[in-house]
Amino acid sequence: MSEPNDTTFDIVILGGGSGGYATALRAVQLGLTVALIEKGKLGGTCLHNGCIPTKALLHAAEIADQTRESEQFGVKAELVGIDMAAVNSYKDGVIGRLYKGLQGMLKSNKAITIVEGHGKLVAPDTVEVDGKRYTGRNIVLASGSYAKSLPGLEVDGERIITSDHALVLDRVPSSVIVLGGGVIGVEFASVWKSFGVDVTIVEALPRLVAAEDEESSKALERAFRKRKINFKVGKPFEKVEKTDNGVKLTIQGGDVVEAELLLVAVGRGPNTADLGYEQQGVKMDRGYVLTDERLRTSVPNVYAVGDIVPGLQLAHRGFQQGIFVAEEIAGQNPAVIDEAGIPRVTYCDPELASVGLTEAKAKEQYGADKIKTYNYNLGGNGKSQILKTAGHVKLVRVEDGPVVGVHMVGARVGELIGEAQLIYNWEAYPAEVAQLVHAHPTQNEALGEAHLALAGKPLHAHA
Amino acid sequence: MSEPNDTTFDIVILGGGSGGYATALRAVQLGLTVALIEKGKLGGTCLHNGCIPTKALLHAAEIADQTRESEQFGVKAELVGIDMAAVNSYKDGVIGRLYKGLQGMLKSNKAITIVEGHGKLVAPDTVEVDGKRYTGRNIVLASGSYAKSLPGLEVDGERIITSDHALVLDRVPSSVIVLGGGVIGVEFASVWKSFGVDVTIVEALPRLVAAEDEESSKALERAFRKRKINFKVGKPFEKVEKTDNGVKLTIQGGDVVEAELLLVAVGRGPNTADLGYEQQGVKMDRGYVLTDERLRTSVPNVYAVGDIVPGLQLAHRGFQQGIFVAEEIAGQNPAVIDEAGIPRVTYCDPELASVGLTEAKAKEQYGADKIKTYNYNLGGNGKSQILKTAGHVKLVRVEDGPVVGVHMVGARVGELIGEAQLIYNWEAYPAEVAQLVHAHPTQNEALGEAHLALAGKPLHAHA
Amino acid sequence: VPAQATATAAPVQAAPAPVAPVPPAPAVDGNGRAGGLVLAKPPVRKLAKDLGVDLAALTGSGPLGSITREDVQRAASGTPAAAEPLT
Ligand SMILES: Cc1cc2nc3c(=O)[nH]c(=O)nc-3n(C[C@H](O)[C@H](O)[C@H](O)COP(=O)(O)OP(=O)(O)OC[C@H]3O[C@@H](n4cnc5c(N)ncnc54)[C@H](O)[C@@H]3O)c2cc1C
Ligand SMILES: Cc1cc2nc3c(=O)[nH]c(=O)nc-3n(C[C@H](O)[C@H](O)[C@H](O)COP(=O)(O)OP(=O)(O)OC[C@H]3O[C@@H](n4cnc5c(N)ncnc54)[C@H](O)[C@@H]3O)c2cc1C
Repeated sequence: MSEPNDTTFDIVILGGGSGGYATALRAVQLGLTVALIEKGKLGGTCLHNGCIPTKALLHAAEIADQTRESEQFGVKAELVGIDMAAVNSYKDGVIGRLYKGLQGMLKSNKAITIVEGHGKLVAPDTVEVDGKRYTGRNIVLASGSYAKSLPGLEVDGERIITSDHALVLDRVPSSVIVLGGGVIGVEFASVWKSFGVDVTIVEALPRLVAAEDEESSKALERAFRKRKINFKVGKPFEKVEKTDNGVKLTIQGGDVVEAELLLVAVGRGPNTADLGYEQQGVKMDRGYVLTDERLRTSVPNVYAVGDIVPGLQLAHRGFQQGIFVAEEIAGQNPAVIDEAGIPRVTYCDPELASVGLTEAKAKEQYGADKIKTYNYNLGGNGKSQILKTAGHVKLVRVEDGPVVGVHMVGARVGELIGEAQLIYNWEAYPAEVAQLVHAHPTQNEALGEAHLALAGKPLHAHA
Repeated sequence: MSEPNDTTFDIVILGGGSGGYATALRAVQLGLTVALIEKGKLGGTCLHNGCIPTKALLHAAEIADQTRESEQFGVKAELVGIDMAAVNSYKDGVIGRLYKGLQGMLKSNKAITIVEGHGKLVAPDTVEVDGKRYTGRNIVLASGSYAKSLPGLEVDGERIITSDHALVLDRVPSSVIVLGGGVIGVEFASVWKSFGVDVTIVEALPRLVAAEDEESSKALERAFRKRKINFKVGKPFEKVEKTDNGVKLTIQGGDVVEAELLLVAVGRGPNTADLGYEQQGVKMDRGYVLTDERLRTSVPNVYAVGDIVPGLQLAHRGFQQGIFVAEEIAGQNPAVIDEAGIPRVTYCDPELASVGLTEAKAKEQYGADKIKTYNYNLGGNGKSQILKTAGHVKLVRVEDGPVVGVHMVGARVGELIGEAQLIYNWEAYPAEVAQLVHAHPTQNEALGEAHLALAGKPLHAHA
Repeated sequence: VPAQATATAAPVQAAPAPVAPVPPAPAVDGNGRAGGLVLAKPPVRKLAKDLGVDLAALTGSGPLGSITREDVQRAASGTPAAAEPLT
């Protein structure tokens, strides 16, 4: 703390999660002073209850699957079982190391004042924590989100749980109902199935991961069917009752599913209640903070970033918005963020990854006759064959124009999204990517092949 | 075969490997007729004795390692052993499926005449196969390469073997000496170590994978040391003797290594002897066919592609050159291929991936004071921590200029090379990549973080 | 023992083949880009977009008449892009 007695800062940030700490780090690089207020742990949801722990579980799940199926590859092995205590200590080890790194980075920086405690916006330029006031020439709201439930569904943390509880479960349940077939729902379904659990997903929308391109949903559903992950889509749940051994869920129409546990994964709501936002004049909608494309709220010099801003709820969106706001405040006039250009990865098995527009959205935006698509099946991709994974790389382009959507399904395809992100955001034409023949035999080659095909020069594919 | 009695073609291609068949496929797309001459199997080295079988072995090796180390992730499992017959049938299954696909694509095409047999260039525009002459308005030489040995080193296929033999080995040897620490050498060393073999690499150059950036070599050597893969670098071998149980190799200076098998992995030579190339006036150097940057040999209308052309010996270079030559012949005037822009992946564990210039080459080319580098350690990358892998992403840029080299080490980093390939070939500036915050938590995020840092705005890193 | 990653046994002979003449304004350039697309690498096009520069109005000073970053930046400082519209 460089200015221990001075409680006026260039920026006061409420919330030390992905959005908040990214704002802080970028701001001090630009010479600004920052107060970063956090009531829990720096790193927020993503590090402690979100991205990192789920991905550790998913990797343990991958190991379990590979061991179970190792004979297909000539490796004789026996899967004895899942030791949840050991899984959790592996997971906590990863979190611990990253947490230490993050704390080091934030705390060693003299221009960042870290304030521990619950903050509240008490004036348009002031946040109060435990009776102490922190005034900022600018305020950044970054209070994040929480796991929602639905009316009539009371989370008890025992049999009816959210991701928060699922991430610290000390046992492998025998069966689980996952309510919600979105990103978080399919990721947990995938983990549990790999751990040997009997899983049923219940989703009111007509398909799993309904925000994705329709062909991605279809491919995921095909893969889940093969993995014997049950799912019931298209009808909302009607009621949930507790039974002697677990829960019983009734779907509208009468279908009934029973299981030991029910995971409620119906989305995340903005964490904005009783924080003084409305009182200070910040315009809100259903709990979300409204901003313009430069992330300004309706109150001058008050910005918002991360999950409280309507849109994708992703950690790296929080990072990108945090960096943007810091640069904006520092007068750097950064380019507006294209929300569609933010990459989306779902880390279940198989993985889903996408950036840009779905085919449906692209047709809506450009007209159906202006859109061309190409779906490259991973069956033609050597490395995917080696991994024994199925899936596809689908491209959406504007006729005689750039690629406006990339949609991928298959083991490990999440790692291909970096390239796709450049292609979409730099508005590359298929021919420009096609010219650069990709490394053989990789999975990223499939992205190359899809561009070759769309450019009219398929290599390991039919046109 | 559209013209069964006509033996004059737009292009006659000698060799049906990566370079040859890519030429054929692109040529017919452009309306040309093609004769594709192959004495062995379509697909050549890469599909049958190279890329694909080695990567299948490497994946089986990964499964073995993950099973062996599964307890670290909370998965209790026992590695019983490697069933080489099953490994080979997995590997052959992958080859078989891809071979079938390739044959289908080539044979179903009416404009491609496939000629089975040994071809020889008997006139500047004619290849003869079994007494029959095939005349082309253009000729493309694509006869590929073979595993070399060294003077005094006689490959017997039993105890002293090349990759050809290693790929069909029916057992897991107890110990192996790998002579040559280049790509093929380190890949086999990695496979065998994962299978429980005692491995020693002997390399005359001062470091493993000496063509890579020096920091990549260092990181690989560190990882290999941890894996207990022995290596002796810096001195050439002096002699090899057979012993009762295997081989004994003496290194200059007197060091002696003994093992059951010796793998000779000292490079691949061009397969050009007695094929009539010189006789028809094609300029050669030490067996390689010389070409200009448009892949024209010294004889008009005779082109060469793939491993017989000096430079990187990689399948996708063959593809890219094949496509180039077909487009050139069709009058499309394609852009010259930048050899440094071809991605390079070594699939051992950890993987190596690079594109563009090494730091040393960049300094040579631009002047040491004009080059900036940044090395992002995977210790800061969440997904790499989850995978428990170590390594780095190193960027080489010209000051105030574009990224001219990307060098990566770590498990699975080969899949990040597609993005790096775009960055290098499109001459992107660090700030332009940095603007696009990468998906969290992925490994490709490490590439993003490295660009953020080099652009002066590190996120999960120090500047 | 030579490293075998690359076989650089022979230097690529630069029998300096005349680079085939490039038409000044090709309908399809050497990279297969259709006529509608301005000749500039993708990141340069993105830069132009961010800075509000209309590439079609620029004459390129790069190889084959391609538009460079400098061309874009020059245009941007000459005619300052209008402030981003606020929603
Ligand atoms: C199970 C799960 C898995 C996920 N997986 C991924 C993934 O793989 N990839 C991805 O990109 N995203 C993932 N997400 C989403 C990601 O975690 C969020 O998008 C991200 O954390 C949002 O960042 P944020 O800064 O807006 O909010 P948060 O990370 O929620 O941070 C808000 C912080 O503010 C603090 N805070 C709140 N109110 C106050 C107050 N009044 N005073 C002081 N401090 C306060 C909180 O304690 C918290 O630390 C996942 C989420 C979950 C739940
Ligand atoms: C163990 C190993 C691993 C490798 N791993 C990789 C990798 O992971 N990635 C990568 O990119 N590259 C890899 N390579 C290199 C890659 O295999 C070659 O670069 C590629 O195959 C070269 O293609 P080509 O068309 O030049 O030659 P080849 O693939 O060798 O094809 C030449 C063809 O010509 C035929 N032929 C030769 N002479 C005649 C004749 N007189 N008449 C008729 N037919 C003839 C041959 O039968 C052969 O099918 C690897 C190589 C090896 C040996």
